[in-house]
Amino acid sequence: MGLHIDLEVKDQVLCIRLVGELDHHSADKLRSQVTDILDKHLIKHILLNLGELEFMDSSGLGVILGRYKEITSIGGQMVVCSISAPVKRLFEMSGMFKIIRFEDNEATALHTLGVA
Amino acid sequence: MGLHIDLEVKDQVLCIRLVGELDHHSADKLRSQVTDILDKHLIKHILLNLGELEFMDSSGLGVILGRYKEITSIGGQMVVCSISAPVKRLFEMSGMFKIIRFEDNEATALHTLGVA
Amino acid sequence: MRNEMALEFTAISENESFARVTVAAFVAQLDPTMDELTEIKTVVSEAVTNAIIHGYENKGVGTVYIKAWIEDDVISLTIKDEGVGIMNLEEARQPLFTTKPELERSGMGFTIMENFMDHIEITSVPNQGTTIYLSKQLSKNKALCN
Amino acid sequence: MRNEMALEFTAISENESFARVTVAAFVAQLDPTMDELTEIKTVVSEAVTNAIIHGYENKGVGTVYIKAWIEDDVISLTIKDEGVGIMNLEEARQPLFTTKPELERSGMGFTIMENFMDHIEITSVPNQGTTIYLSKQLSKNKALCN
Ligand SMILES: Nc1ncnc2c1ncn2[C@@H]1O[C@H](COP(=O)(O)OP(=O)(O)O)[C@@H](O)[C@H]1O
Ligand SMILES: Nc1ncnc2c1ncn2[C@@H]1O[C@H](COP(=O)(O)OP(=O)(O)O)[C@@H](O)[C@H]1O
Repeated sequence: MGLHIDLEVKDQVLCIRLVGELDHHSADKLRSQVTDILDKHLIKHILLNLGELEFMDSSGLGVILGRYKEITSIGGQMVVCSISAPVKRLFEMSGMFKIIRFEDNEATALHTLGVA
Repeated sequence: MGLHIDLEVKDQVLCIRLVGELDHHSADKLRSQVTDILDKHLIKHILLNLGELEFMDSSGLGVILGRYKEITSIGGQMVVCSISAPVKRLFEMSGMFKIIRFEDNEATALHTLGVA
Repeated sequence: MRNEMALEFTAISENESFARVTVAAFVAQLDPTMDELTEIKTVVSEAVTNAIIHGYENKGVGTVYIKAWIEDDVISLTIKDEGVGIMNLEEARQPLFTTKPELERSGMGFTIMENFMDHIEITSVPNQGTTIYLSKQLSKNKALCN
Repeated sequence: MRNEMALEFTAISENESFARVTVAAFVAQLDPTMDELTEIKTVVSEAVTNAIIHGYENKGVGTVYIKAWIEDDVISLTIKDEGVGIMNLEEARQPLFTTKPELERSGMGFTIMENFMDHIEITSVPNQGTTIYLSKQLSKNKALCN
């Protein structure tokens, strides 16, 4: 199965759409691909769409938190959207709802980041 | 996953439609359900539709051959239809094409058995 | 009916998903709900990942051992490594505690295991390894259409 | 990269599909074609079923042992039981030969294993058990879109 990572830049917002399974094995790939784009492009915010994510564990929490820190350290925001019930439970358990903003869908999320 | 067995009697033809996986574990269930119907109903022929069968091994060949013998021993025929490429290879390997009649789909198969 | 299995594999991250799928396929015969299956896959993922990155320090050598057995509607699991062991168990179990922040670990592994399973027991001996025992009673009132 | 796993489980028919799924999940990392995956699942099913019904005579006791390892694009497997063993190996390997026609066995198990894999070696000692060694080179020219 593995993880498929779809990356798109829209008006300085990096949209990350994850399909498949985010675990320790696939987290490395996600981190390096995102960090690479942040280095090369002018990115202000990150939108993370988890609508097609079928599995996630605490390694997923770690890599998401890592990207959250990366983008906030340069003054940006991270918004997560379309999360499934099981993934939601992990976010709740770890208190990530307190620091990361969640939106129902990508359109709303993009809107809050100033993309038309 | 397991095996789902759909049984329907049409004009003295027993239509068996298999969904899922036919192995040694599920073959028992197939044998007992079919034998049960042959005992209780007036059945002349058997139509076996394998269109939704996702896995089969040699235990499947055995139980199919067993039903073939059962129906031919009472003067009937067995027709098999809608087989996938992997299942076809098993039939070829075991020479079952020489004794059992195959048809592309259920309509044609029923037609050859005299059902309108 | 009692049924049991034992699985062992090389401690490399490629096997994390393999371990989840295997335990899930074994548990499938108890006809678990989707939620129960997700919980079991998640805790297997947590314990196996810990064995690989903490126990064997991500060196790509060593073996991870899983045992699983079912009896009535209870699934029991042990996940074992012969790695470095855990120095301070109480500290390790704290939510958000991790000794490897540089690897972007969240420190939530044990908290998730505790939350998703009914019982957890951790046995660890420094330089000898760690064994996690987990068990969970599955719900009995399944969908009638099964 | 070399990767290996070992699996053992109670010799009951419920575990036939579990064994197939587990080996398939292990082989998945070699990115096999659908046909290759079907072939491997089928041979595992044949050998495991034989261990359960012939080796352990369907008594529901005993353990089936599987080992699998991959190196380059070759998958190797052993499936072992500690059951009754095979009296006459040459006869057993004949297509359509079976000692259990009353169980509606087709006698095609070994023929399928030989056809679907590159190598097969059968070692059997009466009253001590049977080990089937199988190996297969997977194709390298995969779909480019992977
Ligand atoms: N199998 C293990 N071997 C050695 N140390 C371990 C093992 N499992 C967990 N630990 C220790 O316990 C800590 C907490 O584990 P956990 O809650 O899973 O969080 P994380 O894996 O994110 O660090 C780890 O950081 C590590 O120090
Ligand atoms: N693991 C085993 N232990 C003992 N006997 C076996 C084993 N596997 C195969 N055999 C013997 O070899 C014969 C042929 O096996 P196979 O070709 O798989 O056909 P089938 O399982 O349909 O009988 C079996 O009927 C049995 O007598």
